[in-house]
Amino acid sequence: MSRFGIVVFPGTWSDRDCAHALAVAGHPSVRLWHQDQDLQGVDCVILPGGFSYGDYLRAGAIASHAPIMAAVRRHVDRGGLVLGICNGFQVLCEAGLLPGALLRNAALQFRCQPVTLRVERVDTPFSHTCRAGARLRIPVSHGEGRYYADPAMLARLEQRGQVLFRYVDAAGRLDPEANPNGSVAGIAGIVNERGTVLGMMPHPERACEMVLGSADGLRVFQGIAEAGAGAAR
Amino acid sequence: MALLGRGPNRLELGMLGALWSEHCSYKTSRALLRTLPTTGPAVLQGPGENAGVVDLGHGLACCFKIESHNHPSAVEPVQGAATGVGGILRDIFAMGARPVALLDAIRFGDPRDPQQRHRFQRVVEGIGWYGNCIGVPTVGGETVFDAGYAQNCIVDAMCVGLVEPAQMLRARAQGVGNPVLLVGADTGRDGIHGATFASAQFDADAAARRPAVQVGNPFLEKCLLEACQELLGHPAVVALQDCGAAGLTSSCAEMAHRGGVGLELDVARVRRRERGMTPEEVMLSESQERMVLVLEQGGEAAVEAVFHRWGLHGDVIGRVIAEPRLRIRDGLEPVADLDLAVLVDGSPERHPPAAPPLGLAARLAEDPLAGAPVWSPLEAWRRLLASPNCGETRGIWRQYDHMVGNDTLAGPGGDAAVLRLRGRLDALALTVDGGHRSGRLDPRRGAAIAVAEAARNLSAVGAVPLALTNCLNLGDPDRPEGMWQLIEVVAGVGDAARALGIPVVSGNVSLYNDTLGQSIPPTPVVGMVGRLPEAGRRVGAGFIAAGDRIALLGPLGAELGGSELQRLARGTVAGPAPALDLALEGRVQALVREAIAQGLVRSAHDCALGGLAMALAEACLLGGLGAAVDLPGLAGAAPGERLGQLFGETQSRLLVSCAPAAAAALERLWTVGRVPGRWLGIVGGGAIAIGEVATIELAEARALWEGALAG
Amino acid sequence: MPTDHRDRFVADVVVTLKPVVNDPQGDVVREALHTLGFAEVAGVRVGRYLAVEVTADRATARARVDAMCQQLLCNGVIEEYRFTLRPADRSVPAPP
Amino acid sequence: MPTDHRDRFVADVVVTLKPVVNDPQGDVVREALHTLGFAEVAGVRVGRYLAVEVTADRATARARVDAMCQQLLCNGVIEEYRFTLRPADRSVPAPP
Ligand SMILES: Nc1ncnc2c1ncn2[C@@H]1O[C@H](COP(=O)(O)OP(=O)(O)O)[C@@H](O)[C@H]1O
Ligand SMILES: [Mg+2]
Repeated sequence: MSRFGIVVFPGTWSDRDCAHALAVAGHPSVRLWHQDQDLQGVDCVILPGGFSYGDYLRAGAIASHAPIMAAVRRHVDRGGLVLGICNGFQVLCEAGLLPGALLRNAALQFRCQPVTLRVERVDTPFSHTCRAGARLRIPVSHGEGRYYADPAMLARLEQRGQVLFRYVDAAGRLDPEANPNGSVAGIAGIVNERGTVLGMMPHPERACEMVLGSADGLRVFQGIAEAGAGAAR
Repeated sequence: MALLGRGPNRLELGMLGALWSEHCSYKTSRALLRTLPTTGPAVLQGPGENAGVVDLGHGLACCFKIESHNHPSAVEPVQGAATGVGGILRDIFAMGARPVALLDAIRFGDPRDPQQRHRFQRVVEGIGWYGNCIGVPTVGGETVFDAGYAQNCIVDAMCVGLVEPAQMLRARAQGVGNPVLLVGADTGRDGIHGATFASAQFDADAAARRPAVQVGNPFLEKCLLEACQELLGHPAVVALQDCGAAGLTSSCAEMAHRGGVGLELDVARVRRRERGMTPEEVMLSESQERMVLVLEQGGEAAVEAVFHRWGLHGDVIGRVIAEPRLRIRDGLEPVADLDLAVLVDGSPERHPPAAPPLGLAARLAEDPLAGAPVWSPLEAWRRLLASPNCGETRGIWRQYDHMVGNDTLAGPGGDAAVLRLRGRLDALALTVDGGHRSGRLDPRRGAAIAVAEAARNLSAVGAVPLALTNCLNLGDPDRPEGMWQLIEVVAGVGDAARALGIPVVSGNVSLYNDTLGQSIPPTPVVGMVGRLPEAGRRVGAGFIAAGDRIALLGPLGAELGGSELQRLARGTVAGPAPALDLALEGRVQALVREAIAQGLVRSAHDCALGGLAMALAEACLLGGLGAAVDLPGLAGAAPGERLGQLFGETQSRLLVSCAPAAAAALERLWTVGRVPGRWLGIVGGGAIAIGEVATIELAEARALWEGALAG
Repeated sequence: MPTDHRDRFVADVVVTLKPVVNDPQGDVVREALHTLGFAEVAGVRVGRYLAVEVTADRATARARVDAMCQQLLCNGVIEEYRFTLRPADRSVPAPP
Repeated sequence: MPTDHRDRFVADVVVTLKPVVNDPQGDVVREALHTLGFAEVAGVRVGRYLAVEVTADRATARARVDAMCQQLLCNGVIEEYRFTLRPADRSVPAPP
């Protein structure tokens, strides 16, 4: 059984939703306070959605310097798993734990809506419970989610297979209409080179119960839990 | 002056002026508001506190209120709207409740006018920004465009919270010697005289009198909210109050007055953002994101530690005293000393003369479509689908996070939002609705319709209305017509609330929505909370299966006075307001709730703007299914009568669909319930067809509907 | 001193909140800088910067950019603006 | 405690998107200016402006502000920055 830690910055709000989703999936979780440096021995750190420090300056910029992030960095160095969702993805990019940056949505508006994601790799701890090319229905909710990497960096990402999720249409094709924020190459989520750190703009924790519209997000959490259990063995 | 026993000084005058403003003292509306029904078995807290509270049973209560931010939003749409949301959130968490939902009611002039469009978009941006940032979902609202709001927009925000009754906080100062803590933002010169500003017309001097606009800080508010939640049940917390209009003056005065004690404050201890602020500026500043607490003596350190953890600082700025007075010092120097009874309750009630507008009788007697172009039913239908008032609102609410919290079972886009209650079978249903446009002809009827329609929206998802909050947006009461509207609107809210058994537990009055002598139409906005006995039984507004039978519950009718069709065709309001039989309304609503509870209907949608034909189109568009229906006598009716039957806004009606197998049971139910009901047709096909009279392809209808609000 | 016969200018426009308006963003950035050890930071105000490239002679450009600021770039209710002009082909200068 | 005003500087910092990064906001502003009749506008780029007040001598201030930009104020992946220093205006009082 994997232990999950959910980081709480003062402006974080999806910590509750993450804890709920994990509970639905049958996994306990602890909260990790932004000013602490102790990860309480968790196997996976979740950097949840929200507005960490009001998202002033740039989303995630101030949070990337919080004391807890030093501990998260060490956790990453040790090969520990990290899932950054929405604001958490922004924090990971700002902290340099993932490449690239997240810019204001191309439409210059906040977007809260369901999107369809295509799973690009199934050999990561986050996606091994999915079929290759599987489509997940998960909501986005953000104003600054336009993933950007310069051409060289993008080529490197593609070559190393670091793109895990892309926005696609119902048929699974890349389509600007299906891309809610104008991300380059339809990128919705990427992993680091080792495949241990995932940043994604969509909110899997909002898609864990059919009454809320979809349970596809559970796959991400289940995947982590099973991978963690595997590692422990 | 006689009340003071001496002449007030400048600071005291400023404080009295702010608290005696219409905005704070309700001096014009107070007597009228007393006539509203405010009690009921579920009411735990009626008007008089920061927000009303109703019991949901099993140790949970729902706390809610609506408030206007019209004037600030006219001056600065983004920040005005944002701080409106911030203000209503504080009202809710000041009661000890955790905010779980926001709703907004907004009104502007014609969106084809770039200026109006700009204001509308900026207001939506401001509402979204604050709610999204703080992490409270915006689950519903209402957007109306009408020339009557071109000069004065309406921006009303409603917040709903949940609280365990035992944890409920009240804003009552107690315990002589207890310290008063001010926490949150530093105090600046922003928003000074905001309350008096909101109590006056817009005119040439308004710009000069305009208070410095407040810039919202949802991040700070989030920290305040979390800290206040953490303090729930803390033995050191005696009272909690937000700092709203008239700032420290009103929060402190009201908290002391409710508790039957006094307060002594030292303005020198108030942390400031700017140098050189006078005691008057400190006492009247409306800087946002501040809360005032009364603590048990000795509890300061424990409470401040909680705030500190959230990055906030609190300062003890005064103490509770026995004498019922508000005493202000600046360091050692006394600067004000006012009797709280005078300050809070002393404003003389005003009863300005009231009279209906001239020529009203003649306008009521007009033919609603007199002089209007003769549109075919299909032409009228197309125009309605393309009207920004009937069109799809997704472009608005996809900018609002309506899902955060993982409890939104039904968000914006239906008749009422539905929020689940964790660990329970039942759910909360929420809606806001403004009055019918015919309220310009008959404000009393229009207000009653607002209440009836809100209740109908809740009933349409299967929820029983529990209580309501209201925001009465009106023009200058010093004009006889304005005062008449105020009297009539309050009477109308009362009529419907009493008849439908829905108590009024909180509210807000926004008068002086005028520019250069031009008033807004009377705009009573009703926010309502209902309880859905079984969340799993809720239905949506859209049809769900081809072959299902479509029925109309409620009367046929053809009333076009004040309708959207009339607005499009004539640009004016004339003719009689739609009738409202509140007894019938109650029966129709009870019937639809019963049908939903028994699982007989698969969709339900109220007939509102655009009448029966628009309700049918929406049910089709939301469900992605066509329909074929007919109305008795439609084909043979005269052209005007025909438009009335299709697009008239006759009240007390819902459009439902049911599986063929459930039809007989549904019919029995409406017979027993003494509700007029009739079968209209069948769900299915690629078009929406009304007899021989009008047929529109679903794809065409969708294009019009989805494009109605697009830039 | 550049001559006025050039016809392409860039206006470096800075729009800031009026001093009386609170600037939560500035406050948060100041706190963040303190946390990072920049104790010498006494205050931060955050604003918007716009580089507007116009095709016009200097005098016209000045008048037109001023009009743009008043009509669109600056929200006079809460903000104030200032700008300087530089020839478009010159390298990036100091902010105004 | 507060030093001599000669040791107080304001850094006018401008942070802009790198030229290769798309700036939809700038494009929208340009379009809006065109709509308003400012046909002479060839292009607009939008960035951030920060006025950072520091208590330090000029040389130290310069080095420190540069460090602030690199560590926090500017994200080098997408942005670039520049700044100038000016003595803090004594008439603008510091927050109490
Ligand atoms: N400003 C808004 N904010 C959020 N939701 C809105 C807003 N305006 C309209 N909506 C949503 O759009 C839908 C249609 O609104 P409306 O036509 O007023 O419905 P009804 O006539 O049933 O009251 C509702 O679900 C409402 O919640
Ligand atoms: Mg409705």
